[in-house]
Amino acid sequence: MQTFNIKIGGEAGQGLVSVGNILLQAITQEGWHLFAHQDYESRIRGGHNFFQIRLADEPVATWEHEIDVLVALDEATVTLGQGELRPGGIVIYDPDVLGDEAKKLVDQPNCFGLPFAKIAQDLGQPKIVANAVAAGAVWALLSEDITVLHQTLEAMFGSKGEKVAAGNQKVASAGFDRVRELAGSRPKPAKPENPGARLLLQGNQALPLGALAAGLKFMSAYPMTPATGVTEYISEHGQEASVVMEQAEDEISAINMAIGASFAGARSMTATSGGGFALMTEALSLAGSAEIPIVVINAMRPGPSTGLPTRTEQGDLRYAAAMSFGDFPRAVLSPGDVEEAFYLMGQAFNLAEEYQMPVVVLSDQHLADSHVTVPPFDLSKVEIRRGKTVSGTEAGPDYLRYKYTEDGISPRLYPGWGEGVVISAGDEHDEEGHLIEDAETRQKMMEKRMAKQKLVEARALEPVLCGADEPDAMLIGFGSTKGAIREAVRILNEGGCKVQGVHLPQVFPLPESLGELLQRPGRKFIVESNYTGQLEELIAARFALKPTGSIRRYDGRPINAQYILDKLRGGVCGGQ
Amino acid sequence: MQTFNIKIGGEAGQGLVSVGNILLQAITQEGWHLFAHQDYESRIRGGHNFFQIRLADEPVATWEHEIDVLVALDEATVTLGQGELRPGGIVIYDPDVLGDEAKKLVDQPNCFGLPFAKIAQDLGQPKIVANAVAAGAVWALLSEDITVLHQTLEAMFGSKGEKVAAGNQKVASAGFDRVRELAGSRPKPAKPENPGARLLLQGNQALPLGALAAGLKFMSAYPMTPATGVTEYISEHGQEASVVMEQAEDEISAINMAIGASFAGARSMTATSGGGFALMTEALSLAGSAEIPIVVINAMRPGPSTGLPTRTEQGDLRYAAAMSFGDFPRAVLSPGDVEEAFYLMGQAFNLAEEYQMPVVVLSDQHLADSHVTVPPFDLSKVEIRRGKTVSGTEAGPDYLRYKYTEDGISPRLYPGWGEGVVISAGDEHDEEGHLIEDAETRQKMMEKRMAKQKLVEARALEPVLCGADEPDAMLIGFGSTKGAIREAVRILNEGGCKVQGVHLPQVFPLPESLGELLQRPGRKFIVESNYTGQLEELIAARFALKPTGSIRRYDGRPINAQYILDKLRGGVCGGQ
Amino acid sequence: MVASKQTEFTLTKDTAWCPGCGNFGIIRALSQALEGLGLKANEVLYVSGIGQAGKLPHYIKGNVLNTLHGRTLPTATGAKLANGDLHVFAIGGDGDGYAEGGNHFLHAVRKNVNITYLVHDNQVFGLTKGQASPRSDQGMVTGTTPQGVALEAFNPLATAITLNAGFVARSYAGDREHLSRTIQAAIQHEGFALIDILQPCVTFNKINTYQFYSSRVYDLDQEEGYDRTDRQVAWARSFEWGERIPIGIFYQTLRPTLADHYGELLKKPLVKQEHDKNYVAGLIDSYKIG
Amino acid sequence: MVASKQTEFTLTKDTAWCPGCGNFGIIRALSQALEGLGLKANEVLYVSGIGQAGKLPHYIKGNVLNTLHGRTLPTATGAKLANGDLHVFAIGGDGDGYAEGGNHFLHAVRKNVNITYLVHDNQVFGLTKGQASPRSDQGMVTGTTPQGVALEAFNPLATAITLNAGFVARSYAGDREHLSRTIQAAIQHEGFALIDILQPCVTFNKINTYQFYSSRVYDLDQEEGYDRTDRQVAWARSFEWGERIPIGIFYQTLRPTLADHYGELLKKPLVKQEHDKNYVAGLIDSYKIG
Ligand SMILES: Cc1ncc(C[n+]2csc(CCOP(=O)(O)OP(=O)(O)O)c2C)c(N)n1
Ligand SMILES: Cc1ncc(C[n+]2csc(CCOP(=O)(O)OP(=O)(O)O)c2C)c(N)n1
Ligand code: SF4
Ligand code: SF4
Ligand SMILES: [Mg+2]
Ligand SMILES: [Mg+2]
Repeated sequence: MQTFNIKIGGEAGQGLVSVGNILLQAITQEGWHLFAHQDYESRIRGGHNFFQIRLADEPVATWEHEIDVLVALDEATVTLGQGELRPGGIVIYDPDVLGDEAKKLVDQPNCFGLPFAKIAQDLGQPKIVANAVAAGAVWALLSEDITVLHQTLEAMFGSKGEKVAAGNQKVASAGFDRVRELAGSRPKPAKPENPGARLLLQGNQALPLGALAAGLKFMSAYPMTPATGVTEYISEHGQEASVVMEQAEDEISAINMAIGASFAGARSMTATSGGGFALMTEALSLAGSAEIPIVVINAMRPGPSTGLPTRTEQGDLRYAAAMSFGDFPRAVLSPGDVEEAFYLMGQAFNLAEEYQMPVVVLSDQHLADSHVTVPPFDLSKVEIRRGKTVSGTEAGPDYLRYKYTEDGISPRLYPGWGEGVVISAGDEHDEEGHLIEDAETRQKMMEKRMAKQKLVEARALEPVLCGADEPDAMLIGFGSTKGAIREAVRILNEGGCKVQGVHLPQVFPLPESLGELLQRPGRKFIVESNYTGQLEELIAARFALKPTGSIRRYDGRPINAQYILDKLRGGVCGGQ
Repeated sequence: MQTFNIKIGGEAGQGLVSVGNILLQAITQEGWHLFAHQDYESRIRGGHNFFQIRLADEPVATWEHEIDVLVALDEATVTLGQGELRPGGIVIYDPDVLGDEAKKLVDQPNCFGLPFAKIAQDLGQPKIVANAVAAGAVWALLSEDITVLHQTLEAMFGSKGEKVAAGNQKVASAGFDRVRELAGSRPKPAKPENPGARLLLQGNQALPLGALAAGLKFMSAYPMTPATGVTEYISEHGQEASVVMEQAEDEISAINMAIGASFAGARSMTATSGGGFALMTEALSLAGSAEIPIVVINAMRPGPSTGLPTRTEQGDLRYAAAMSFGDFPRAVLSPGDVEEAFYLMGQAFNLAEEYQMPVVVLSDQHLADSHVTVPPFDLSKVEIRRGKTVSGTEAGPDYLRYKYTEDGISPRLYPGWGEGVVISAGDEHDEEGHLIEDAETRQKMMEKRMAKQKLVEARALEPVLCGADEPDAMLIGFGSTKGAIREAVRILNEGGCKVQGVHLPQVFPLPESLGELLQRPGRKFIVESNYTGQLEELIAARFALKPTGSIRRYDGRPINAQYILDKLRGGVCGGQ
Repeated sequence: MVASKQTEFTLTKDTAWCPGCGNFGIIRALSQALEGLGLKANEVLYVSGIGQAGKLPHYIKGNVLNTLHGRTLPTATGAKLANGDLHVFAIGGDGDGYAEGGNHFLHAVRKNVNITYLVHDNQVFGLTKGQASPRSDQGMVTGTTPQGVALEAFNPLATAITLNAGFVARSYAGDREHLSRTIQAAIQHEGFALIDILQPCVTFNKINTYQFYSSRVYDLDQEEGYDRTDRQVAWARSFEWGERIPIGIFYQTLRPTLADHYGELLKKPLVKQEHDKNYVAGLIDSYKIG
Repeated sequence: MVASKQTEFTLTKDTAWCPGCGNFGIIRALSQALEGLGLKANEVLYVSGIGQAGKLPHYIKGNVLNTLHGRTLPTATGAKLANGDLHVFAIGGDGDGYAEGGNHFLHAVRKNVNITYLVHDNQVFGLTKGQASPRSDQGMVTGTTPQGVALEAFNPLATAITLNAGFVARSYAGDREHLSRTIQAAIQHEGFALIDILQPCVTFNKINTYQFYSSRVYDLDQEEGYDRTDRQVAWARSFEWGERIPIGIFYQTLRPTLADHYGELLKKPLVKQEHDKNYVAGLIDSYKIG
């Protein structure tokens, strides 16, 4: 695989997301695969942020430390980014924003100064169009031909009028020409032979899209980074997709509204992050007791408490698995990438409705905000299974909401859809749904509910494997480390090791087959973005097995393949 | 050990708690040890409730199924209670409340009818004094002499005026005489030789008393069964004990008020049950990040959701250990009986303040509501350790709230106590307390905080052992199963088995020594009141060990020794 | 079918309430109101909180969602948005609604969803044995306020009026006709309707008894010249609490409901709408490149 | 010592706010108010929520407790009850205070603890990038309300007055003198004091700008005949929001604070009181038998 990395750094509000987005579109259009991630501070203006794009001749799913092109919209990018530059890497900077110290740093043959804003203004364009100058400058290092970039600008800005699009194109050309002038002709990154159609999108688009594909009808939420993207997505498309998305006064209201809607028969969800999730857990217990389906997206960020609101971590796993007080059926899913995010949302709703229980989907900032090119989603693969429901006629006048059944699943009637009435309760209840006090009914009702959990466990989503079949070592992870593990496995295997990657799209309950995998010979390493090894703990709790080693990160930054390899330091095969 | 069991059953509002309390006092005064538990419905009037007293010639800490005296204030007690009667057991019932069916049931030589209300009224007393008739009736089976009962009534009702006390005594005598007449002279239960002074109290008194002994200064809470007793206790004594107890509008407010007070330097706590605890968890994460000591009593009841509000369970263990989102230091304690409840509260505050973190104390309805006689508490054993604090002078003007230290504990200054200012944050922060974004500080601050957890783990409270030293089998439990396990162990060992009981006063983090115990030869049984085996899971998560067998109960009723023995069915030693 | 209509909302005999509790008056009035309007049990949804009040739906026929303490309003809001054909009630105590659920109260009023909110206002936490609620009178001694309640009692009517609720009423559990009439008016009101119901708790509230109320309440609807569309007058009147205590509809005004805001989308109950796969396919296509 | 006094509350240069943000006006006014009263930084405690507003305490000197989104008021209440010697501020945004924290707002007002509550009212959720807050104008288009905000804006002043708050004011980030003066009055008021501060968010709120306010605000304190002790007048005036927008102290009245209710107990700061082991020994003894 050949890759090429572009990092654009600047202050919030300087438009680096805009530069990034232009490039993402154009790069994809030109035929590459790409993975792009973002790093930003919890503020609206200022600070130091970056947007990093990795393009490749094969599908990619993680990022690299080393950079080929550094685009500096601010001084900090120059100061902080230099060390990441690959030998021969190029810096494109705006000389107008650098102080004397930084100017010294860029006094090198591979560094090219382009006063982005000035170039735009000299061409009679507003300052904001400087973004297109930067995009054009980068483009000169990617392609000999600016056509695709021009097309992209037309597509992106055409709706704002011809003049805007033309202005962007003009300044992009200026940036393009200027870099060709300064940097001369250089070899360009390799392209895939036949990339075919790809979707370019991020986790926070794939998740809500997956929900819409799965027939979402109702959402209620309270904004919280990094889940807000999901909420705003459904807000934007709700009206046309026949979905009610109602902003709540707080997360408690959000989940309870969604539970009310779900009880009434609407596929419902909410989305939040750690603190908001905590506020929702009481209602998860209600959903467990009253057997009301509900899907909650918890997009993780580094805790505890407010922590680092715009960074990434996988520190809520233990808490999501414990979920709430008391014992009740539940599942926790953990999509590893954008594609899986789309399809797992459908699975989440099916699980929630088939077992009439809460399902948590663990996302995180890295998955939420990263853009990637993926094969087009196949809607025909999205099956909508609403579980055991009954029509009003089938239910009859004496419908029992919590009828004892062999599998513990009681047929669901929506209130108002039949002659019978639907009585649901968070208090302990009898088959009808009325409150009880006696030990016998309590025990039977607990057993009825928990029978469902056995089924959920039996059909838990299987681990997704890659690499060697009979490995000497295994790298095991969940959620957004999937791509990093996959790449580390590939590199190790290319280096002659026999390593297998194990990604867990479902972390609770864990699939039985994971236990079997873990019992095979070979070293086991658990890779996760948290301090205490929460996945490790869940695995030990279930299978009473401890891994050989642990690879953890908890500084708020995403794990990539290099991070894993560095931590392994050869210990994975051969060596120690 | 010789025991004798009295069960008083009736509707809510009929005064069975009052009969129970009179008897508890008198029985203790007369010199017995006792254990008494309650079973009541989630309603204020009606239903079927009972109050069961077990008296013994040795200290007792659990209840028995079989009953020696059944006192029926309502019909249901006769219908439901008959099966529990020991051969030769006696029923005292009120004929005026029985229907024809029930009357047939009591048409037996061991059943004695006493129209409690009528007797009281005939003696010119108000109906409510009928309770004393019942108490007198029971007393006739316990003692030849009514003096102590009379003294008790005097002590209990003297403050309401001489006439009230005398009235009670008069009707008690009537009940006493009547039963002696009907039942004749019978052997009385054995008494301890030298019982000495004992305290008679329940968990919901020992816990707040322990908090007061430990120097509690501030409490805020929102009522929730079975934690309300703690809250009302502190409300009642707060003013005189120099404690502010402020009722909050909800649990979120309760814990945040307590955190605010703790930050300001006051030893603070709150108390709640499952649902309220869920609402508090977000703030527990804040306490973890901002390093603010806080103690939360979670008095468990059967969940999920509202469940059975007045019954018992240990189903919040997993959730309490997971506690909240993100990784942060914490401890979870689980007092096994009234005496331990008192002393553990002190430990909880010391842990919270020494490690500047949240500590959860898991109580449950069975512990909260059960009365027991215990040796007098020794205040000199209650040490108040407020941890690393600094005076204003020591702190100086440049005080750093989150100073990096070797053990991770930063000296604590109370705001306003010195020239320096105290800056605390739930957002990730630097040593000073100001917000940060960089990976390095984040990592260092995480490591600083989590260094404390290592210490907490290293000094985790040791398991409390009983029974055989080199056992063939072990019964392991936490919280209110302590007495049941202890008694089961005694019975098994008396029967020739070599069994050890292991009670865990601290369930998170678990003490290292538990792992060593579990690695010894012999069978291991984990006893707990929940469906999924939450303690079992925590043990597996920590030590990667699974027990031989599990004894669980989840019908809302407390485990006792007989329940354990029945489930073991000889499997513990010999046999299979 | 008169016979069946009369028994559509018959009550369960066996309740967990204390004899004499004001809740009996409320449930009877509710049953009467529903039968009077000729509703069917399966068209009605009671969303209940936790408390003595929250037990009501278990003693009358209809769909029931027994939720959490304090969470009736968001849950009822979600259910109503999902199926506008249901007549949705939120039912809870004063603790449920004004303590634990205070925030939802503020915002449910603002959202103006077409539901009827019945607050059994016994001025204590009944189920947990009599602690002070936000509605307790100043000075009332309870288990958590041995020195007496320090705070001024919360005024739900004035608060709802301040938030421009469309239907703000008070009624009394001891006056079945008035309560039943008021419930019917609330059901017929398009939008959020609050009825704060004075409910004697014979066990824990020895101040606000039947006797206390019976001599004090008077019907606003019968006050000459009282204009229930005048917000300021309504606000001021809601503070009258002494020798005379007004009951009736304090304030009524019509505002667009939340469903109106959703326009076409909610013209048909959401739950009865088909899933539009084509729209999703189009969205997916919008990300396609190459 | 004039010099030291003047620099007690100097501000940090480097903030995370957007250039031109109304928060700068607020922090300058706060600093001026505190210096004007001659307070010391270590006597002041800022309890902050999460949001752009909640960052304020990190840019000015004093004790800080940065809490959770929406939880400033209970936390500040606890801190003040524990140490009455501290001057306690609760500081947060309109989302923090009126959305997530709505229930605490109701009950903190009722509790009447002696704290000053500053709400940076920019009528949006700033930190999460501009979604609607309870204070957003009807019709405002945001990321969560693409069809425009459906709900009537929440009126914090009217609500506080309804709850009989002792000090209810509005000020404007663009008028430093007015704001500084109002903050001083709030600090000097014995009891809970609310200042809702109109704060332009130059990034996300294109409606309620400096320009919008500067031409509209007028000072109530300078209105002849305005009687800030008349609750009903204050309530009615608080709804004025159009060509003219009043700022100033709308309502002021003295009520016993919560600390007063605790009487002797809180005469001395709780944190400075000794632990009374004898009392506990006596309690233990009360359970002793035999
Ligand atoms: C989250 C939560 N907190 C507390 C409780 C305990 N609880 C149950 S009912 C109740 C108060 C009941 O008062 P109210 O709502 O006025 O109803 P009432 O019983 O008076 O009708 C409380 C505090 C609970 N079930 N859940
Ligand atoms: C429990 C919880 N929910 C949501 C968030 C995300 N969040 C942070 S700030 C904020 C809103 C900010 O609006 P406001 O309080 O008005 O402050 P502003 O930024 O406008 O000053 C939200 C929703 C959070 N941190 N915690
Ligand atoms: S406690 Fe009060 S509210 Fe509850 S049932 Fe009894 S009388 Fe009614
Ligand atoms: S987003 Fe708005 S409120 Fe936040 S700092 Fe910028 S201008 Fe101020
Ligand atoms: Mg009540
Ligand atoms: Mg705001």
